[in-house]
Amino acid sequence: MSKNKLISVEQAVDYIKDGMTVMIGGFLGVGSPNKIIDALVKKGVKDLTLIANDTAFPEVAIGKLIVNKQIKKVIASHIGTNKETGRQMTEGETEVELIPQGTLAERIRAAGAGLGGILTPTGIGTVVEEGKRKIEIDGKEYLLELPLKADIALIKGAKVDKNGNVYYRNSARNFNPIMAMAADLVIVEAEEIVEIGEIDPNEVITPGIFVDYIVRGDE
Amino acid sequence: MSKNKLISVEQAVDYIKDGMTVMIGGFLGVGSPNKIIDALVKKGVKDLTLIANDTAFPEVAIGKLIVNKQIKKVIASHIGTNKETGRQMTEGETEVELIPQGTLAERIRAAGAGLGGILTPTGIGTVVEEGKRKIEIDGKEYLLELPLKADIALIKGAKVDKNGNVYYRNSARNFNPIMAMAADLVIVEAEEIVEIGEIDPNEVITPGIFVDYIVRGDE
Amino acid sequence: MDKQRAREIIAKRVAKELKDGDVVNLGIGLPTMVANYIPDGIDIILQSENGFIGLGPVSKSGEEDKDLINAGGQPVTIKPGGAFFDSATSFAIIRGGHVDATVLGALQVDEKGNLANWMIPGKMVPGMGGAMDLVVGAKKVIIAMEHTAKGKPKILKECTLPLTAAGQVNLIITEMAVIEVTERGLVLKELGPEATIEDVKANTEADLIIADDLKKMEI
Amino acid sequence: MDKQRAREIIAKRVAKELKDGDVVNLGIGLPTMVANYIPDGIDIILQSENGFIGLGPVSKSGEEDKDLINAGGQPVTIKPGGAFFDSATSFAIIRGGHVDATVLGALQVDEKGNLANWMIPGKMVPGMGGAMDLVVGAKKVIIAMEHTAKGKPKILKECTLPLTAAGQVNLIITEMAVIEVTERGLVLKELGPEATIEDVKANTEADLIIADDLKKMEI
Repeated sequence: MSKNKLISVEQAVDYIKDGMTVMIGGFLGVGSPNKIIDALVKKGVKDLTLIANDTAFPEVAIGKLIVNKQIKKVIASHIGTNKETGRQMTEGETEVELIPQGTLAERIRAAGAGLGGILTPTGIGTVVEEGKRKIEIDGKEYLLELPLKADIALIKGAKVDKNGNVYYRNSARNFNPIMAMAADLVIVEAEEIVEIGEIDPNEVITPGIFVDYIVRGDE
Repeated sequence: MSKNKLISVEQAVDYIKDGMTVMIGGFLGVGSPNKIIDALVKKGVKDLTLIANDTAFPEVAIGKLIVNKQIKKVIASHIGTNKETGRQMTEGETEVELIPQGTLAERIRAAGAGLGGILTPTGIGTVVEEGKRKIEIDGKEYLLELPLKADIALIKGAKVDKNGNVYYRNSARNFNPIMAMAADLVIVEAEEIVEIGEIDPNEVITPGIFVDYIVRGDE
Repeated sequence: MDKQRAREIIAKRVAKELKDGDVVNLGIGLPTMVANYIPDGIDIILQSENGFIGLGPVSKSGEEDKDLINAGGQPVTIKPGGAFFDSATSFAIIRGGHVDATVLGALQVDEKGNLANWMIPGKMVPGMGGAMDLVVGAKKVIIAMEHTAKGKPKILKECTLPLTAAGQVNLIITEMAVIEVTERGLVLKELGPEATIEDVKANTEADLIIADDLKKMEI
Repeated sequence: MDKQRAREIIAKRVAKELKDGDVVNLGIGLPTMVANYIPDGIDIILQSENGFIGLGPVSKSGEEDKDLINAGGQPVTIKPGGAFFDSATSFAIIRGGHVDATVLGALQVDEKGNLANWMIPGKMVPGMGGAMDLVVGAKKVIIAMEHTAKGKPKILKECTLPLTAAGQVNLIITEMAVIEVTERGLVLKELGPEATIEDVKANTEADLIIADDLKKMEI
């Protein structure tokens, strides 16, 4: 517990290279690491594969990366709130892979949890089946869905201690805790940074062992 | 949120019938619902299938159900601390199915999460493989492990509000939260019962929607 | 019938399907209106798939919480006794059968209980979000929609748009009818306040079985 | 060599394998002793599979917390900056590759890195507990054991007891030797303070490759 995890937003963005696969927490912008995203936009890192629940709105959070054409491929459950994502998809500029939200969450969790995959009933009888193995158990069909990993996860916490333990607030939690387990490098943007011991070990949501670096957020 | 979930320990035990499958939280007795277990021992409900991490010690928690010969089958990861379980297994009195602890946890979670199964690398190349489907993904073998459900889950919380929201303390959490999701009926023994609103919604570990009944514990 | 009046009839009628203590997920749009018509004495618990139960009304202007939105992105409140969780847990709740009912809109629904509500190829591809998991996982799937779209039937012999899920719909509620999906086919159970059997048949492509106890909708 | 002295040598040598910031899971018994010999300036984070990170020393008499034990059932403490979680998360951490090293005892270990440490058919069947997951999931698997049992080799050409896992062991540390498991076979890297190559060979059934840079163990 000796490493100093605190870095600047510029240092954080230096870890993100062209072509990497990046998970970003948030749901329609709530719970996204906006300061890091803004720095990414400023730096113009490109050809990223983005894994996120949605692409927010054109002027909000993850949406800005879309508008700025930094994303080569989007893996998400929903893009309907950001018309630019749809336009880029339709015109063949950006590849979009749509995944049911529960399957997206479970695939990310599977990667973090060392599972080879999970069987879900979701998507059976729909286009989501395409290209996937179906496995029958007790007469019921399931889709075999594979783990989804990233090079980097960018997450956002309300309160983060210097050990990297994260406490989320309200619905800003969403995909952040599972993404924190499924990437090679994890950077958390902290609304508030506190001393070790200030978050009760019973109330830690993401244990500090998952967090490599902490960036001080704006709020 | 209108139902009164508070019942007596006698009422709780009335839900548990001979031959049922019962999950009980706890790890070597820590985090087990002792008051309910004691009432079960007193009532002598029998032929139960028990799903638990371990069988504790002969005089402690779940161990008492073993000593009192109320269990037909044990599904656990470890029975070494309770010699009576081993004796009953060896002499053919009680069936014992041993499951790796992580697989046990994941199978219980899968049942609660509506998954048809999960793929784990744990147990490959061991006796745990026997009778299970192996699935290869990217050249690596995994065992397909199926969900594990129960008729009743008996869990223990440190603080429970009248809605059934549960807050666990320290390592007493263990299997309780996942068992609360994997049974048809869930009864929580509460060390402390508090009013609705006294547990911060961010600090609830088991949401009240999973809890059918609350029993006041002894501490 | 005026659109607003039609939507009100639908929302009111759906509200009567919900039982005290039910955990319910309401889709965006018309389904969200259902919360306004829950009868006195009935308490339902709303689940919000972005990560909480105990969803309360939309926030008053000036009282918005930046960390608290519903799945449609509106600033909302949480009721006392609610709980927050991450997206994996949220969909464990949904897929695991812990949601008693979900109310969703539809583009098309058919005789087999197939539902299409997430895309129109070449036109609208917003993504399925949580809909596929909700329809597969909820114990009861209620479709709440206007009976026709631009005068054309939406209740078909067979959906032509890409499915959200196969064979999962239980009940269809429109301003003209309450229709149950059964193994025998679609059963017309109730007529809307201004509808006759002939009206419903004329506006429905699918075959309808008229219930022996066909009633007028009570709203 | 006296048993106590042997165990101390092993624990001290294992301690030197651990790097600053490593997340480590120590098995019951001898492996637990390793925590007493971590070199100054090295901070390791101990994971306890019953549900926390930041495992601290055993509790002082009279200061035991009924809700806080290690996986062996001893009352223990948690260090500031630690965090509690449930059993599914605990094994997600283990199986997901988030534990840098695990130190475990063995009944037998062989040339292929196979490990047997959980049962002796007909004699000892305590259950595998978390061992199978730990051995499969930890990035580095270190076996810490006395070189022989009652004078008989434990490092074999091929394990005869039921395996805990196949091909997962990386390093074997005994009072006589440090042996690395490689694709070429077992490589003798270091000799214990009182051992010669001949001693080690005489007490090892498996073939040993002598490292070019064979060293004396520094403890």
